[in-house]
Amino acid sequence: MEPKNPFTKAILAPVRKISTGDTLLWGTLLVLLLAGGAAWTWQYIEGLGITGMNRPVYWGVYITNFVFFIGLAHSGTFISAILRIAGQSWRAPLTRAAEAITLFSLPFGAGSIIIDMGHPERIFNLLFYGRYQSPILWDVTAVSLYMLSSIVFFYLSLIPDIALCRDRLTGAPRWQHRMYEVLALGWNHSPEQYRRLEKALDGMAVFMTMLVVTVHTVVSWLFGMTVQPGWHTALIGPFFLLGAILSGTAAVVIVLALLRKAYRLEKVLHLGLFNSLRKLLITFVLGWLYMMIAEHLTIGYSSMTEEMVVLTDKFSGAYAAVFWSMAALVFGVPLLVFLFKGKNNIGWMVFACVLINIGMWMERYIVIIPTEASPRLLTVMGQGSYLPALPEILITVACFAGMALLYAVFTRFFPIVPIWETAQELPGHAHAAETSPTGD
Amino acid sequence: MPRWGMVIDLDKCFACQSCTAACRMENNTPPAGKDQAGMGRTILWNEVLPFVEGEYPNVKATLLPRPCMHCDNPACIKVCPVQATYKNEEGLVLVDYNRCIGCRMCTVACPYAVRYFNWYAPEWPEDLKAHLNPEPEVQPRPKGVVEKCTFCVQRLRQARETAEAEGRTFQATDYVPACVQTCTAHARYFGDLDDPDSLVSKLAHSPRAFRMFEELGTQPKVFYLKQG
Amino acid sequence: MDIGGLIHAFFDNAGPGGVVVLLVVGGACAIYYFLTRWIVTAGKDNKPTPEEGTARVDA
Amino acid sequence: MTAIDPNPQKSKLSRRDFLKLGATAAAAGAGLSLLRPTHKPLAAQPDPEEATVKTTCALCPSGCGLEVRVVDGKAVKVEGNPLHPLNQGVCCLKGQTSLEVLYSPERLEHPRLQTGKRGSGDWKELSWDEALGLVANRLVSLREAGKPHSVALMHGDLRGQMRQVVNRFMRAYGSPNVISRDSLGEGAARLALWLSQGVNALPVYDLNNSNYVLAFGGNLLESSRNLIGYLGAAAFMRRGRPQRGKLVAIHPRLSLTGIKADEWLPIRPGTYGALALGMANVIVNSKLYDEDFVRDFTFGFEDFEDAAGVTHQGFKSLVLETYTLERVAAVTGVSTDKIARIAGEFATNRPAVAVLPTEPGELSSGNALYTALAVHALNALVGSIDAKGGVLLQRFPKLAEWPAYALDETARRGETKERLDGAGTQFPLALSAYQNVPERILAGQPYPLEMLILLNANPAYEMPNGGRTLDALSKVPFVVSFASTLDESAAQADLVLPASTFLEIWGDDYLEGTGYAGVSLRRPVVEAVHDTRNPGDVLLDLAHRIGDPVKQALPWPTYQELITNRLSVFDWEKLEANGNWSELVYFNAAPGSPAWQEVVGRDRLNAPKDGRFDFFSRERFALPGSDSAPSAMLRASSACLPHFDIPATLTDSSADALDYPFLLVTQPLITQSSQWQGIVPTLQECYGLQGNVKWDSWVEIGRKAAEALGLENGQRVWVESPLGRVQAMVRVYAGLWPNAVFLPPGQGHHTFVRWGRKSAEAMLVGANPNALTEITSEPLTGLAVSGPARVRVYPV
Repeated sequence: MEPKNPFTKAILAPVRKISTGDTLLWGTLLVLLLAGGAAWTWQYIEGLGITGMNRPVYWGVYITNFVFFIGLAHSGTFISAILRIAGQSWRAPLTRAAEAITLFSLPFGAGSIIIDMGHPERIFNLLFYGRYQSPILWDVTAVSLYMLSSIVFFYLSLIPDIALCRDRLTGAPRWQHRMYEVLALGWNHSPEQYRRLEKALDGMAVFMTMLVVTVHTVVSWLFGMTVQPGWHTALIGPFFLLGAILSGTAAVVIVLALLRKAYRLEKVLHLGLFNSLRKLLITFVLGWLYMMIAEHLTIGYSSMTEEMVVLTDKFSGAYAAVFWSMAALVFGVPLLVFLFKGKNNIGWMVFACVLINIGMWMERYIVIIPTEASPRLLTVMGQGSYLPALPEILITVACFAGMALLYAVFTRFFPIVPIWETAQELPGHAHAAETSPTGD
Repeated sequence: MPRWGMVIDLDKCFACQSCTAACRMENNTPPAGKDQAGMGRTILWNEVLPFVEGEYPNVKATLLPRPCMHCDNPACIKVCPVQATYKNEEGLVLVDYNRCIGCRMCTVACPYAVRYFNWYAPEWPEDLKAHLNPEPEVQPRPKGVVEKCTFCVQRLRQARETAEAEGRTFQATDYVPACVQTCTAHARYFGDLDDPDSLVSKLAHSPRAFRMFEELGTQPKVFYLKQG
Repeated sequence: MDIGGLIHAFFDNAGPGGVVVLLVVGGACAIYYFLTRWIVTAGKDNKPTPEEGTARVDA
Repeated sequence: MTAIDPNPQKSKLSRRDFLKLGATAAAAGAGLSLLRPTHKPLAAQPDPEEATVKTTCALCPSGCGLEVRVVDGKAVKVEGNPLHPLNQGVCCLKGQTSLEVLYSPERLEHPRLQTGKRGSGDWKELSWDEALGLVANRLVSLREAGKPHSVALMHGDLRGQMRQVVNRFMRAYGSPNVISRDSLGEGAARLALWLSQGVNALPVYDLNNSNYVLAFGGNLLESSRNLIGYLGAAAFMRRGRPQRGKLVAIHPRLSLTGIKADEWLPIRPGTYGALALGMANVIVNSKLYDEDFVRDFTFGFEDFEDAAGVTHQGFKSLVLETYTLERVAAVTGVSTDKIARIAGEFATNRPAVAVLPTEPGELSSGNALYTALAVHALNALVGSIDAKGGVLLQRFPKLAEWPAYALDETARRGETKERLDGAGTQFPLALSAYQNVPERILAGQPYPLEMLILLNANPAYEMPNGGRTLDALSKVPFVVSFASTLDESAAQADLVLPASTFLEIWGDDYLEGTGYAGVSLRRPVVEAVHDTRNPGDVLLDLAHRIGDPVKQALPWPTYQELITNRLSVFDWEKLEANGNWSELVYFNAAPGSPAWQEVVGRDRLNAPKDGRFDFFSRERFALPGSDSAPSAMLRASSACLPHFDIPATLTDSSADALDYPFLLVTQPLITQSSQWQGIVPTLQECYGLQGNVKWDSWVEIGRKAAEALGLENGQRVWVESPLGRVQAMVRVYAGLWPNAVFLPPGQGHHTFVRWGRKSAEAMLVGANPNALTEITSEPLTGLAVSGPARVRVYPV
């Protein structure tokens, strides 16, 4: 007995329909990804010297990417885990789309660290000689656990739908069908399976929520544990976390709009979802603003010498342009859009969310670079400066391209809207889908 | 075991940068070249840092020679994920170049900016390789690892070997780093901070003595004596 | 037993960190494996097998 | 040999403790770390052959003792020789980086002949025999043609016996033209000492015992002769004795000396003389001078009447009448109360000493001699002539006799010829006028030059004069250079005879700068790296090829034998063991004592050797008159006293002042190696300390001026004078006289080697400030006049 969902066909429709457009898109993304791979190979052979990093700016866009992608990854966990715990059942249609962002951005987040290493082949030294006082070990623990848990969380909720694919998409090529068979793990839609699945997911949701807080806090501690001005603040953890959730949620909006458009899922991914997300985003943007003010007011009010150097750099110095456009992109413009234009308007929402994500990338940049450029000892010696070099740009582009590629390919092989979670009735018991898709 | 420490008298230091050059020649740090130097990638373990403040004609300039502080509580060691940087029992903060993964967290964490990253494999024009110090501890480092001042740990070993060969007990005064030996104004002192009779431990407690960023709690073992 | 020394040794030595990472990730792998098995096997007793499932395909 | 142990015993133990106590799983994981080697095993090394060789540095005029560690025939580290009285075991950064000179890939490896047009770069490598045959043939045929005087030798720094070797060579050959670079730099100090103190020597300053040091110029602690000695002494003055001395640096720019001094006194460029005379005014006016000394041991303090019955103004009334505080303050830009305070401090904190700058660019404002006289007069006012804590004089040891030689007819004729540079004729007081050579060559005066030998000399770089030096070089039919690298002048030479570096040769050095007599031995540390030779050996070889009387003057087959012979008066074993020999007997003489005659008046030619320091230079007064224009003013009494004329470039009303608003200041840096600057990477990477500039030139400019011009730190600008323009990077620097800009000297050389991965091969490192300056000569002294040039600054 399958879950009863009136949209099963619509949801399964995009699967397997690989169009010329898809091939072109995948090809383009693949080329970008390979270009990044080539750049990394080049970097591996020559050394990190080919990047724009220097002394004192030892960390550049790779670490920015790391923080950004890990932040982006919080979308999925937030939408499915936190809202699951909170009983927000409207989130059901977008859980998988959101979790997929998590799944596909995490490798590029974690990978950025490896790309940033001077000796990537020594990565296993972390296991052989791991030293737990280092925040990097915390990161490795948290991020790898997070990545693993995300995969499991994602996969568990995918199993029933894989089973559906297995059952329904008999016309698929042999290998693909075989893939469904294997991945479905013999799922047979028994009520007990669904009961246990729900139970497991509920349980994991709590764990994932804890992880999401941990992971981004730990990421921020990479910076916060050093005594460098601008970083050494207890607020850096919550600040990073909130930023992560904001950029993740904004990314969900972008992805949803794209899916809706590209795969004609207007009925399933209805406007109501965007309106709900809009309210969330308004909250997060304001929350982010709060963090921003709390952080900079504390620093600015106390006016400690070395902290002020960094703060001045951001407010009116070399990084003022980036800082203030970041503030406008993350907070100013999006808030106005959400308040006055976003309601019932997906175009404006996407616009604002794109701005937020550009802005959040810049925010990561502006947290990391100015502090490095003005370390305690070298301030009087002249500003450190940093501009990403070609390999860094290529690799950054490749990270985004890779993430998009994985996403695009995934949606052609698996239903991106969870069929069973949005079903009106599940085998064995009625699904509590009060806000089942209505398509207003 | 001695606890090695250094005292630099800023009143006697005339910022001649001989320490900088001696360090390079002793420890085989490669010339960066114009391009890399322009990016701030010069590797000079023992830099003299300029601080120029004030406006003409009331200008205050401080020229601060800065070796590794060999902190008792080093920020770099805390953050190293693989213990590639570690403090030995004589208090020297060292780097295992064969273990370092090149994450540069230590370079970011060190408030004294003493740690240098090998952005490229070190290079010398072929002829110039002749002058490289042959001691095993200072063989040119591979690309992608962090390096820093070691208080010339190879000299410590050499001094011990010499003492052994000469059949006498090794004394703290047998060993000084290259920068101390070459210091043109005899502004640097080196020795055992745990020995209350040593010159360094006396000077380290002089009223003129201070340590850089004492407030950070890193407990540097390099002391400065105030100018004037 | 010197607890402080033990904690110090844990944080301050090369090795334990890697062990923790391995334990955490390995442990999670095991837990997730059993969790997945627990969920999936719920249908194995009296419910149709996967092969049977494929037979009932919606046209 | 053991490697670094990355897992110290202690942490291993504690890890084991942990394992014992901890979970078995932990043990399994940590066990992995024990299995893996923590470092690659080091290649087994056979015991290398190791030696420590003592020698003497030659990278700056000081000549410190070095100890070079040689492993397997390669020099691997340089330290100071602890037994050397000059540096006492320490070593400066130039000495440290001398191995980068020795093994420089920029060095020329064989003699080479320029086969194409000069400057074309078409070189053919020759054997030494061919090359020396070529030179000898030319020398012999010129000599046979009766034109030995048409050969000139321009030299820079020469060490120990080399000065005599060069002089004997040229004299016996028959040429008066040994032209020293002194006129660019220390010539002024030397001349001032001769005209006032009657000794043709450079002053030595006893900073160890001085209580008050007035350093005129920025180079006392950065680039002075005997720099290392002065650094140690300055440190001792502060921290080595109960009473701390005070050091005041007087310079338009806040140099390292200024930064480290107790006080920096910014002054308008080119006006040291006025300030010194203004201070003299204060000291005389307040009767703070050493009255006994001035009365008993000086001449010309009071007005006096000469033998002819003419009344001459003395120093006292000159400074009181002419150098009033207000006037001096207006000229120098130093406030009256500052002048008065510093002068008062100077006169009341004896022993005090006023230090003369000796480096190029410091005194060359067209009033070098009188500025030097004015500064040195301060020393006499406080009785610091050959006194503890004052100015001392260098003593020289007596060495084995030179062999006698007889000049033949050709040589005698040559000796009487006018010098090429006009020293002694065009410039009556000059010993040499290096910078005048190109002009004279171009003018064909006093006779056409047939052959020019460059020894440690690079005139094309030192005084480009808008390309005229190159023109002059190309006008000489045959130019031979002893350059070690293809420097700017060698590139224009016909033949380059590459010199070995000081680490590959035999030689010696006097312990100049210490005051007492002594020599320091230079010996090969390693075998010659390339097919190069000691210029001393080359000259001896040439002497043999030319034959008598040159061979008679220099009979030794090798320079090593020359050195061992000359130094044979010492216990050779000790000399070798210590690297030097010195006689610590003389320190300073009591005024009027027999030794006093050695330090005052010794070298006077026409003035009485009466043991008196001349405020009024009797030597100058007695200068034989001639009909030439300068000598008319020679006898004017004001010309015999220190005085100050405002250099033409300083008058802001000059036509140039509007177009070129800035005065260009330069000052040698400690990170600068005059001969090797282009090729020593480590010096380049320490180059500009205050501005953190490496591998480049920078132009320092005051904040107000920078703001007015809209210039920012790091921006590239042109610095332009009427003579030319150079590019540099802007460094806004607070420590600079407001309308001055500073360009560091020493840069602007080509390197032909790739340094680092991305740097270009064959790049020009920085810019040569000499290219902005018209270098002329002072009419009387032949000293170089090079500034301050007027420049303007604008963005590229």
